[in-house]
Amino acid sequence: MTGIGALVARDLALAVRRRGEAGLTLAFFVMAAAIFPFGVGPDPLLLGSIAAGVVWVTALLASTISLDHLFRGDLEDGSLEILVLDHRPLEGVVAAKCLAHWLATGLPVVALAPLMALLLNFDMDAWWVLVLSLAIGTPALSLAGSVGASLVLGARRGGALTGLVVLPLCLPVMVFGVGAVEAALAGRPVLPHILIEAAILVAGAPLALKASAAALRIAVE
Amino acid sequence: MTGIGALVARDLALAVRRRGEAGLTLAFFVMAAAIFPFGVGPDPLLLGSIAAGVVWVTALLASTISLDHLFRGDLEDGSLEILVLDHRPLEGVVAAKCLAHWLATGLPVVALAPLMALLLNFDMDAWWVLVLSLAIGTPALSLAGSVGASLVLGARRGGALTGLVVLPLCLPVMVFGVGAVEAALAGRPVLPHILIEAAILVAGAPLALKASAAALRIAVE
Amino acid sequence: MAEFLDMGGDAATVWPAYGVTIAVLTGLLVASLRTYARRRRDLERLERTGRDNR
Amino acid sequence: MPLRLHSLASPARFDRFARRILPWTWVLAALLIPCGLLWGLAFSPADYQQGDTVRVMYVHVPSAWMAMACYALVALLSASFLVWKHQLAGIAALAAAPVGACFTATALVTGSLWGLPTWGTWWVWDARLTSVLVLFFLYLGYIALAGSFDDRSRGLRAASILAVVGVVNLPVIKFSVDWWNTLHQPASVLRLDGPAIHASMLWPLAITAAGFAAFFAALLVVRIRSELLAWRIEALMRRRSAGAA
Amino acid sequence: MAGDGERPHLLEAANLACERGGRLLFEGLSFSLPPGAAAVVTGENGSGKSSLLRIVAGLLPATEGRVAWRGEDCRREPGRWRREMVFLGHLDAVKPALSVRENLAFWGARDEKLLEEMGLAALAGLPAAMLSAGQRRRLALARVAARPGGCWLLDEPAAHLDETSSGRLERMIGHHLAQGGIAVVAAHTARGLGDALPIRLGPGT
Amino acid sequence: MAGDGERPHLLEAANLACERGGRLLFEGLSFSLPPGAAAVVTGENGSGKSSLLRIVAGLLPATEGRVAWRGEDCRREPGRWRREMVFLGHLDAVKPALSVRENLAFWGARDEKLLEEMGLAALAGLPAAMLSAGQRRRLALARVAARPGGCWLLDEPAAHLDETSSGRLERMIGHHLAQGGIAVVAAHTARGLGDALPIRLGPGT
Ligand code: HEM
Ligand SMILES: Nc1ncnc2c1ncn2[C@@H]1O[C@H](COP(=O)(O)OP(=O)(O)OP(=O)(O)O)[C@@H](O)[C@H]1O
Ligand SMILES: Nc1ncnc2c1ncn2[C@@H]1O[C@H](COP(=O)(O)OP(=O)(O)OP(=O)(O)O)[C@@H](O)[C@H]1O
Ligand SMILES: [Mg+2]
Ligand SMILES: [Mg+2]
Repeated sequence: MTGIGALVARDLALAVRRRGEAGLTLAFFVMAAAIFPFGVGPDPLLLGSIAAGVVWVTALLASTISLDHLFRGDLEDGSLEILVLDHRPLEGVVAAKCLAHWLATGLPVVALAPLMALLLNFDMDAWWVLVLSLAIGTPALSLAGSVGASLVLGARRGGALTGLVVLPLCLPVMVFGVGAVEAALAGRPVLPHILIEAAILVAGAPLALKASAAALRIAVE
Repeated sequence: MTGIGALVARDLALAVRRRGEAGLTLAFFVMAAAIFPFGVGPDPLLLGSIAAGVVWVTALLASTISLDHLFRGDLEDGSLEILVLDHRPLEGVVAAKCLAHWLATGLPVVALAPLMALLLNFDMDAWWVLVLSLAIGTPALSLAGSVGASLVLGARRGGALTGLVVLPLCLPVMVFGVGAVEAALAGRPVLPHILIEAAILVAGAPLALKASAAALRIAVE
Repeated sequence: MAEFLDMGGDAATVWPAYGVTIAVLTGLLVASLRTYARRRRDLERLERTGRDNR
Repeated sequence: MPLRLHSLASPARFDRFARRILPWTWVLAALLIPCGLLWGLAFSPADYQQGDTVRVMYVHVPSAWMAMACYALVALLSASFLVWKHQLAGIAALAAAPVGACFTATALVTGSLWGLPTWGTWWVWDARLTSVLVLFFLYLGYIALAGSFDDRSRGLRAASILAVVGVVNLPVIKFSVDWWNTLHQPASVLRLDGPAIHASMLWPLAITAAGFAAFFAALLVVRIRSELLAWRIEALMRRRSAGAA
Repeated sequence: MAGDGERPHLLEAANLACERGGRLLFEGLSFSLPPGAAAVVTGENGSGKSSLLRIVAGLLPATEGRVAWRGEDCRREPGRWRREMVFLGHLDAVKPALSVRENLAFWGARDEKLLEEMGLAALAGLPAAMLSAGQRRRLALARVAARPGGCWLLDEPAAHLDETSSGRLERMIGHHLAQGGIAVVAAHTARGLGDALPIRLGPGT
Repeated sequence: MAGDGERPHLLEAANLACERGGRLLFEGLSFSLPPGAAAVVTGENGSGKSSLLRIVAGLLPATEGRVAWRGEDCRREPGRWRREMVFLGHLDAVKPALSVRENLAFWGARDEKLLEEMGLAALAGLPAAMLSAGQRRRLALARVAARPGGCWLLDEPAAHLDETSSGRLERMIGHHLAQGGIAVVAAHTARGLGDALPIRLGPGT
């Protein structure tokens, strides 16, 4: 397992080069946040009550946007073949990619969440729950996304197909993430939701990595 | 200008050829919209009040998710060089690409908007405003997207700027689009918003085409 | 009989529900059987014409 | 593993098995479905609250069960295809998915129809309803993915992975009524402590459900055969056109 | 630059210079080609063969000098200039999702004879994603073959080709030249283009 | 399959068959290589050279037959098997956003000597997007050169290379073989690999 660290470091170095992705995610996030208050109107109560949902949904959609990048560059420049043939497990490569994807799409969302919450007039006592639920949930979104991205890699085309494949996989995480925030707002215990969310992440991660790796092997055939 | 028709036809053929793509895109929209209730809860009133935002954000998502494809494939397989060298103006090529992009991502949203509005309990008296605002706004999103997509190609090191370029281009369109719907719901006159939206599209289109074409020329150098 | 058809005033709910279900399932059945028959014909034709060149 | 032509050319054991059970399943389906539906339509009691609309239950609930059971089966078959490389399992999953999608569609439509008189609207974004919708999309995604590869066997493998991973949604559907305050009915038949509805309703329900299951089995066999033919035809055509070179 | 006797020169490059990445690849490069003539550009890796072709094609602005086609500066009259100019770079410009036949149609080449000439007839219905490297290169060449008579700019056209297909390439260029077209070909050997004007570029990296 | 006299064979391929797109590319193909030996795979376009290399690498499942490295089936022991296996396909696996030096580091090759051997020292700091076709191929070769001694699978390694660099490639392979490595090289000519085991594949398309 000694090589995995090097693997992660390498993918991160590459990701840092691609700050554009983070820019796009942020832009999408900001735009979505700017658009919602319109429909709901200035009513702070109403706005606050949907804030968590809006932030979560936006995080989910933002992470889907850059999924098509995740492996396609590697496939097209031939790197994927080499990565598949690496003596270190392919799952490690996938994990590194997911981490890079999370850093570009998940982390900015987590970091921006308090600000969004403030803008959307969210009950500020519960903001840490929102941040916590996002911090646990967004890595899971990246993992689910990597499954979808790798599955459509060998297909004739991505785009809508990626979205169609990925969104159902993301649903459970989001459900419990939002659940935690809602529990906090209603004064109910938050822990059960957070624990389930964490459990999904922990149990789902190996599955997602395995599935992605298998899909990548199919893609390079 | 006789060749431009052929150009458009060709790009459309490439886009349409992928059978089932349209159906897939429609399914993707409903799926994306179905995510929202999980986030903000099932309250029909609440959903109705954010319906316009949901539809618009979904439109934005659909348009951005396939933006990276718009020219990157052409750049990497070498087609872009050939397109730049075509005797017909490059702006025509860009227009054809944008049209194809819009047909694949914008048109389905416009077509589906009434159904989504119905499902999301939107005030049905205003549905035509929603459709109209989308019909004018989504082409603008495609055009703005093409500027962003072509700019990243030229930027050597990934370009942190795409998102920041696309953001100011898209935001006004979305703001006036949603604004029109809001005005309709509040019984205020719709026309000013729609007119401004249309003005952005009409004034922006040639600008966007020129900018994209210039960026593409730089990208193939 | 009319009473039965009326379904206690809920005819508009009950009959379409049964109708849709039966329609979808028979549709699927017919489609599956027809594809099956078509493919059998195709394969037979393919095997009759031309030998296998390998 | 690329699909070997000869391994498909004579899935003899499947054929023998199919020949044996097919007549039975057709007969069962032809008997049970009309019987259950007629019972439900004409001879079961109307509900004291819902009146005659309750009769929708006899199509809605079996459809919903089949929708979920079918997905579970698709996932199971896909898993065994991936793990043991059992080609037939993968093809069976591919054959079963459209049937499951149809059951999901009928569950959605009948549920919507039922919703109008009982909830006053034919659609709410309640967790149960939405998660069934998501199940429908999962089926669509599986079918679309399998069909969008140039090479059938690669498409099948990719789609199988999706089917297995997509299982995470089944618990969400099943327990959505418990996790959220939904409009939708909580489980009253499939409960740990036994069914909680009256026998006069349980019987037609059970008979229709059994009939649906038999119908599904029969249809599945036909569709698997058909799918096998499609693979052989394609392989033959490929070889023909390549041989012509 | 004047013509070669009575035949007017179609392509004239005068005093070209190219600087890339801070390195001067070539300067003072002039050549001109009458109808039916070919030039073969050789040189080490990084000597600027591709850069020269891209300058002639108008993809890359020259650091200095000008290129004229039928006596007109290429920068001034892009429309007329480009109609007769066919460029084939290192990349094949092949769409993997389209079949071989559809790929040709995509570039406006619908003639079935092209497929035969390039030995692609048996592969016509195959998605281009399934082609081998040499088959894909042949598909790219078929696109070029569809537009004979103008100015062909071919960058290592024989890359990945086997003997048979190299022969096809030679015939294809010969046919083009016979129709009065001109060709500028970048290659590592001048083989098969014996009587072409040799352009040797400076040291590479 | 037994060894060649006393030297045990490192790579053994037995009875390989490959069917792609409905066409049987080859069948009953067996060969084995002792340490220090090379094989050169030739054949027309579409004859299956790349497919064979991908099968040996473990990227593509063979339709039939098996490949063993140091006596172990490659499918069973992927970890050990792969550590010594180096694959270079038609694509260069070069990241355009990284510099030449960073590209090598990306694949775990940090030795500055590699840059020199492949004539890349002057280009080390350049973004790989700025490389010419041959320079990019050299970068890909430098990645391979960083791991001598195992099994090299090279698909047209000399594509786009000039004379000087072809010489570098030959030296590099010679050095590798001298260290007891083995190499399977797909190429259109057996040039520079005179005493390698020739594997000639059937007709192409
Ligand atoms: C589109 C709308 C609907 C959908 C998607 C839907 C979906 C489902 C599903 C998936 C089940 C199986 C649950 C399980 O086995 O645990 C189910 C069962 C059931 N549904 Fe619906 N349903 C809908 C509307 C309705 C309506 C309007 C009613 C009536 C008020 C209703 C009454 C029932 C009943 C009584 C059951 C049986 C529960 C049990 O005994 O386990 N459903 N539905
Ligand atoms: N986009 C670019 N930006 C800056 N410099 C470049 C760019 N592309 C190429 N160069 C540099 O220009 C020089 C010439 O490149 P060019 O591609 O013309 O070489 P070439 O003669 O075609 O070589 P090869 O035989 O390898 O194809 C190289 O040294 C390369 O580093
Ligand atoms: N992904 C694929 N799916 C189906 N068939 C393929 C695929 N890739 C290649 N083929 C087919 O397999 C045959 C052999 O391809 P391969 O790439 O092995 O040839 P090659 O000998 O390397 O040719 P070249 O000299 O052109 O590189 C070709 O006829 C090709 O059409
Ligand atoms: Mg070059
Ligand atoms: Mg090859």
